Amino acid sequence: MIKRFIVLLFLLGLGLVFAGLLSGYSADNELNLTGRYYAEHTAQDIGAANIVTAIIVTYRGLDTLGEVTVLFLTATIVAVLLGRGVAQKGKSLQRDLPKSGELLTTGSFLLVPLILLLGAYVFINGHLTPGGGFQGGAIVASAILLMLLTDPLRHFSHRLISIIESISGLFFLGIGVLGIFLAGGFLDNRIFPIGEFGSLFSAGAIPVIYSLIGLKVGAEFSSMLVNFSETEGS
Amino acid sequence: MYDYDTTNKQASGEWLLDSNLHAEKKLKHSMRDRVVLFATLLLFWLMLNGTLALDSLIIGALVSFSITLLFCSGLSFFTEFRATPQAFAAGIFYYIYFFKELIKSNFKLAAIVLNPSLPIKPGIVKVRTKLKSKMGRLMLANSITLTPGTLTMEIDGEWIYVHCVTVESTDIDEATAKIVAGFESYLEVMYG
Amino acid sequence: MIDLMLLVTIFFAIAMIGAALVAIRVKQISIAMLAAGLVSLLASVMFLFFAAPDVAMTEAAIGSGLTTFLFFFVLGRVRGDQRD
Amino acid sequence: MVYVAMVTGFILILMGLYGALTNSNILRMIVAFSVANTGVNIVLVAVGYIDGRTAPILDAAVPVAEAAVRIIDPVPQALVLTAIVIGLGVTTLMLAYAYKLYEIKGTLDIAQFSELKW
Amino acid sequence: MAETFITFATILSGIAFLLALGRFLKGPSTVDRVIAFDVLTVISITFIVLSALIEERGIYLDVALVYALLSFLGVIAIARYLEGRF
Amino acid sequence: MESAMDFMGGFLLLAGASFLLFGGLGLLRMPDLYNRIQAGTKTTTLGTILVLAGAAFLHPEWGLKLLLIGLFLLFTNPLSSQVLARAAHRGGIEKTPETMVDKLAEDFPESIAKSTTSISSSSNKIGDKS
Repeated sequence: MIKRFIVLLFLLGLGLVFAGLLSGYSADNELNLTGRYYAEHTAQDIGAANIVTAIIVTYRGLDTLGEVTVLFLTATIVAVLLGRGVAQKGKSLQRDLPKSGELLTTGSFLLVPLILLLGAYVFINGHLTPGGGFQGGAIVASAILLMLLTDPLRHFSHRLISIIESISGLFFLGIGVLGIFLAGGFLDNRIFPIGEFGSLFSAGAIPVIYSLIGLKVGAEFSSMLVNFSETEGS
Repeated sequence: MYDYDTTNKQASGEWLLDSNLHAEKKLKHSMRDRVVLFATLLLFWLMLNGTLALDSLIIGALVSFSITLLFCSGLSFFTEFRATPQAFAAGIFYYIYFFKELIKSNFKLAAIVLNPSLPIKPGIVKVRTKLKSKMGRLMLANSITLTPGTLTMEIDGEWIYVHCVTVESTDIDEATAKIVAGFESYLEVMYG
Repeated sequence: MIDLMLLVTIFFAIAMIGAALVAIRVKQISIAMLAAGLVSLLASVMFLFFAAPDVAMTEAAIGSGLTTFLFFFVLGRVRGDQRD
Repeated sequence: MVYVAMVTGFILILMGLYGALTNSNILRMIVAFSVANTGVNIVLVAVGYIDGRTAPILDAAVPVAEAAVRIIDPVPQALVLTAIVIGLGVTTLMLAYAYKLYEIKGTLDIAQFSELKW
Repeated sequence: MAETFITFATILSGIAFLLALGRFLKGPSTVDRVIAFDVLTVISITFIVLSALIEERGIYLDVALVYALLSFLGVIAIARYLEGRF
Repeated sequence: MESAMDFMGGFLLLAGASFLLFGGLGLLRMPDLYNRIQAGTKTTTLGTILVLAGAAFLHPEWGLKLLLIGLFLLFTNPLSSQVLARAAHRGGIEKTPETMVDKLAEDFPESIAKSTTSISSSSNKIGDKS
């Protein structure tokens, strides 16, 4: 009981802080300096129609690199935690599971290519429409999830997943380093020409970088899902 | 008899290891499937982009090709479609019939819901289907789910188990004529 | 038109608080997980009302499938002696 | 509209923290944590919103010349996008640890883990 | 004229949303809540399309596309849990 | 011409929204789970497709994307309902006493008995946990 009282007291204090924040807050009527700079200069400097994409990939490109690294570390830790050990590696999974019905099997074979296509559309068009590498990666991982839900014993090649992940990560870094030599700095997108505003091949290297991020994030999420699914029930 | 187990075998990729006589035939068939899958994916890509520009066409072909390569056992809407004029005509009539039934089912359901006494008589009945192709069976099941007062619960071989809001007859043949026959006549021409 | 958006936003806010209440207080743990998924779903639509389609798409792609699967997977594995 | 979202977000944070602090089941704590996570994201998105403006994506509806007076602040959106993806990573990691703890200890009740208590 | 129609459609969908939410809060079993969740997802697609109409931005439809293709994954995951297949 | 398109689109929007309303009502009124699934899946599918058609009338340039949304919906929504109904039947959710016949349980009695899930619990209170 005393614990619950302390928790309530703490939350009351936090609620008072929030109330103070709210009463002192007045909504802006126009953009602040940073936002105004991005709004006015993105179209000429970067050439991307989606300003959020421009911020994530170019203006704050280093943060994105860090984020992808954090995800990579998470995937690795999950693999280490839930890994099946060296001795059992060759053995296939033996679990007694009810069959999934014919409807789900056929439906998932129909829908998985479409989900993959939607994921590719989302990350290739990241500079024109909402979406981008992170969303596209999550959608690609969802396709893997649908396959796992249909057939839990399906075997995915860990090697292929890690190869896709490392290659896209290396190319991401390589394009970043190329920016130092060919353009203004690390991860500068102007190593390719900024094409016509609003077309598919525009905004310099942004579509390439975002596609690589999409593949990498998709591979990382897929590796987490596959590792979870392959653990043996106790 | 329809071999129910093939679907699950195929799902786990075991049939690739089978060295029976059907292997060659399957491979040939699957080549056509892949081309059809590639074409469908390209069509969907163009619909997503809403443009016929050359750059989006090239990228779309690249993406569709790699998906076809990675996930070769995928199905598409036209995988087992018989490319004959009758089949296309049947497809158009099928969709007209389907939307008619969908609207009818909604009005029926609305009448039931708005009726204060809630006149329902639910039950699960068993009906028979003649369709063999996977896509045809999936579309039949979906159509049954979306039409008046019926919900597919399970397909097992040639039997379909259907939950009805108002059961009209429990006899297999009579229920088949009432629930399945309308769609099956079109789908049989389209997919076989 | 602005009033309409305000109305819908207030409505979604109430629905979200209700779903969060279910997530915190309900007895069965599976229902709590489902309610957390519902909070994420409603938040995604609300992000769209606040003119953030990128964020809405992220939340939709991640919250609908992946998070639900992970929660229910772990719950299904530990179900043996989990009674609340 | 902004105030509605902010109040909702703060209430969600408080409820999530309450759930995370008072429950003794680890899975319930993770659920409550994800609710609080959503609340934080809503507050952050609401900070960037300006009444009567539209999404920061330039196309036929929002020409480049008018961008500065038509769009909302894009910076909080970029932040929240990152936060959601990292949130999934954190949730996955917590669930993996919870599962491993259950395998070793056979329980998820946090009162049973007494090794580090004083 | 179109604005009036959109307003009324939004209000009607809001009432439908409220009814489905009522089923979600009421229960009684887990599966009832799951079906309410499914219906709420589909009604959310309607809300997304309506908000695209109100703001007159076609790009919002991409979110609806993601919803239409991915929202059933959660339901299938829960169905697998209910069958005891994990 | 313009106003005719507007009127048609608005009418379709309203029709779709009212079907959604019927769906919600059915979800609340139906006596057992399977009937609720029926009420939920049919009305929401048609309602959403009508709303999409109405939007296509109001903004013809969005047509292709709206068509894709409708097509995806037409395949995913029944699929999830079927899978859920099957899982509920295997989990042993009881049917309303008015149910006349259950051929599925007669033909596959073992699949229901094998399930270990206890999902038919009826605690619906949002109460404090013990």
